[in-house]
Amino acid sequence: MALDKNGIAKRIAQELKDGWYVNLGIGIPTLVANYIPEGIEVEFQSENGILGMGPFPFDGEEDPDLINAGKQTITVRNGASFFDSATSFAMIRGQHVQLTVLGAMEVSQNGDIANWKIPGKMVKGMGGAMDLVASAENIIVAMMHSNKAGESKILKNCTLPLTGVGCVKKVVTELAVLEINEGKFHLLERAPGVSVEEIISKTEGELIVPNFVPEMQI
Amino acid sequence: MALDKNGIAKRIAQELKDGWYVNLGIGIPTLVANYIPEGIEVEFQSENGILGMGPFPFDGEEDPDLINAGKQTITVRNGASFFDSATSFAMIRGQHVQLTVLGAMEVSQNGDIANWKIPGKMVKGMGGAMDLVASAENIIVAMMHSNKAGESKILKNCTLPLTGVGCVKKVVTELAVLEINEGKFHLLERAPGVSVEEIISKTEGELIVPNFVPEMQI
Amino acid sequence: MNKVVNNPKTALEGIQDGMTLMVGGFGLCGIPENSIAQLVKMGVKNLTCISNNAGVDDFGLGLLLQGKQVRKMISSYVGENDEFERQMLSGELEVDLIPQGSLAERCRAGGAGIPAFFTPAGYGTEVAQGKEVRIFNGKPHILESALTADFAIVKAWKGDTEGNLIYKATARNFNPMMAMAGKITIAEVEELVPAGTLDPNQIHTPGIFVQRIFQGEKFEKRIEQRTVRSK
Amino acid sequence: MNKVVNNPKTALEGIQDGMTLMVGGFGLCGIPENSIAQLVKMGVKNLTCISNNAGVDDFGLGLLLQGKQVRKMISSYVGENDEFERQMLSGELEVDLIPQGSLAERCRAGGAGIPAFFTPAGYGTEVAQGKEVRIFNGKPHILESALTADFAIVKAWKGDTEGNLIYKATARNFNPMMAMAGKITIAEVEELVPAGTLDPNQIHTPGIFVQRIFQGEKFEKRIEQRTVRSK
Repeated sequence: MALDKNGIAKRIAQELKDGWYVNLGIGIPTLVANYIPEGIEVEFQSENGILGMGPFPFDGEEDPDLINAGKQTITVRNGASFFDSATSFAMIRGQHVQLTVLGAMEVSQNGDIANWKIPGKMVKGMGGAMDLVASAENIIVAMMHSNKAGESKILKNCTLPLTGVGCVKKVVTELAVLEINEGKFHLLERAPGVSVEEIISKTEGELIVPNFVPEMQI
Repeated sequence: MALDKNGIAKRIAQELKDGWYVNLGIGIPTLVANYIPEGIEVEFQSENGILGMGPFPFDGEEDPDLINAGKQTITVRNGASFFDSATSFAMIRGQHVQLTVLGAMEVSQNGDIANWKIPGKMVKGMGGAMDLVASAENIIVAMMHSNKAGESKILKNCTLPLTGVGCVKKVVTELAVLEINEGKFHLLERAPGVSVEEIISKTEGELIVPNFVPEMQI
Repeated sequence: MNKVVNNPKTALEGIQDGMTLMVGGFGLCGIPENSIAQLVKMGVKNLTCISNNAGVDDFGLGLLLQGKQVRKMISSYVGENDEFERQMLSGELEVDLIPQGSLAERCRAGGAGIPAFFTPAGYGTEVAQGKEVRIFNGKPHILESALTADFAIVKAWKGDTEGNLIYKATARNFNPMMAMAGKITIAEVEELVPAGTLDPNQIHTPGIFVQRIFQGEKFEKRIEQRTVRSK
Repeated sequence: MNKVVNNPKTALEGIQDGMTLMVGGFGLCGIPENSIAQLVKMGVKNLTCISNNAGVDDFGLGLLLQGKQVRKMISSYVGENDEFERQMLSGELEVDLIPQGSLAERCRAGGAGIPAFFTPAGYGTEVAQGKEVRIFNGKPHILESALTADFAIVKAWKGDTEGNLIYKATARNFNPMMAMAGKITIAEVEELVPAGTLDPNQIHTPGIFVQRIFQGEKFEKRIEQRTVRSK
């Protein structure tokens, strides 16, 4: 059965490694923080200027001066720090953040990503996404395999204006875990009960399928 | 009579304007702080990372963590701040410091300055001098008119390796106040009792001398 | 070196039609509320505003948009604002979208006397159009230029009479770099204290970057995305 | 995310002959004394040291020079050191002199992922030799590149177990930028406290830039130019 958003987040959380600093985008990526594996310590960075984000505050304890890049009220953990946005992107551009998780509208087989603009629609801006994708050594995209019209978002070439080129290494969708390597998607895992055929049929980009494709363990 | 070092500093101090942030180099420039005119408030920046330097500490009150760019122990005034050296040079390069006073081995009539290197001698380095001279809108050089061999240091062209080009606006020596303008030195004032003839004879660079050259008022 | 002015009116003197303003804040967090209210009162028009966001319809820079005071926005993200959308689609409002990190760094560069720098952000996208591309360490970068402004308006938590500023939590965001990049920088603070009160070790923005400072009368501090968990 | 190591020996593990080290401090102020002592003990050779100064004959980086452990110094000012002079004049020691502001900014750039930037400092001097020159706003600038290091060794006043650092007074100097630019950054602190003890608002170097931290056993804090006035 295809995963729900929490399932995608849970699967991505398995990629976390002890001691990593992690930047989570808005949407599904935010949910990753709920599924940190036991025994692992990671610290969350938000690009407006905080390291060491904690959970959302209890009702009545919100501080308008303390928000994340999604403008949500948050709290801090012990060991947190605040800094200006230039320093924040120094961390990102300087590759001090070990993992970036973000959503996408389209991903192509050479790792291009489009997630900020749809021609003809109101453009809200790229925010920090272009900085993040251009710099992160390790990017995981959390997204749905197809759009609402049923068209694949896992493509040979992106059709939408790009956010970054050749930067995505891994994609986790409701159906599969894909790795991008040498200009092709590689099917690493399938969601529990999802067939390889379904994944192939919903993937427009070139997909390498090994003989055995394990089910995700989540 | 030619000025002594304190006299040069005193004359330069007359150039200070209320509200200015000022960077003073090592040597004669440091003495300028002793002669701030009445009713004027200026704040001293030191490029290692402090704004709002106060006087030297009383004996026994030195703090090894609190020094100026000359590595001397100092104190702070109310309203002081500490910052890293990148921010310090952001202030300098970004022209937030209104006046820089520094020493020189040679100055040329187009405003070039040489003050860091003598070929054949041990080179100690330029420190912050190249950043200061390249960026300051307002540079006053405090120097002796001639070197120990009696040769003019106020030249047509510098002979020593340069610290910066076309940046010096004003020079105060033991003999005169000179302005640099359109590739020439202009004699503005002479030290009390010093003759225009002496200044002319000791100036190798092209010197414009007006009919009347007032004495410095110090 | 006293930089205190008594009120927003005096603080914003000299801001004129057609000028470029930097305005601190991220979303509605850490924005100079009192100064924005004064800009509305002054009715200055044709402004170019450099600000990471454009407020919401009825708060923050959205108030200037309502009054059609802004000709051009230079931002990284401008969602959550219907009037903005209307003016942009109708062509009344020009919008220059810049990656957030490049925006922050370009402001810092403007304040630090660095006219241009290379960054990988935006390479291969429309942001790179017309910009020089150069490979460093095998990776393409684009050349981005410094941003400065006629006035920068920032908001801090505490400030002293000499213009030294301390921000609170994530309300720091773009304020420090914009304070550096304004030809004239105006700071509004929640608490104005005498020089010597703040620890010199803890100053976020040294007073050299601030020309005018005042204590804001009132701060609404509206929350854009109130998010809580249950006890 | 505990980054505490027990002693300088463990902290400096992995530093090898021929590596590039950044070492914080200005003169003898804010230098990592305990780590330098450990480098002497380790006897690593052929080092390239990026540090604003080179210490004095018998303290600071001068100790490494005494042991002929340094092959190349990258600094802005290297006076006050006879052994340095001797090695430099004899050609044993290579020296790369860089304007102080460019050195600070090049370290920051290295840490911030900015491979190169333009600065006016050094234009028209030998520092500009071989460097690209470009005019901005009518003024010539030279292109300077980022600096990074295999290890950066910095010294702070207080630090917590997650590597967050606070410096004291002008002992801050080059330490924050070097902390950013080290592939591995080692911090020695006067006082090591549990995470949560330091105010998140007052951290000078966020822990993300620090990989290892330890409390120094003893700090001599020698003064180079003791200057006093009489009461």
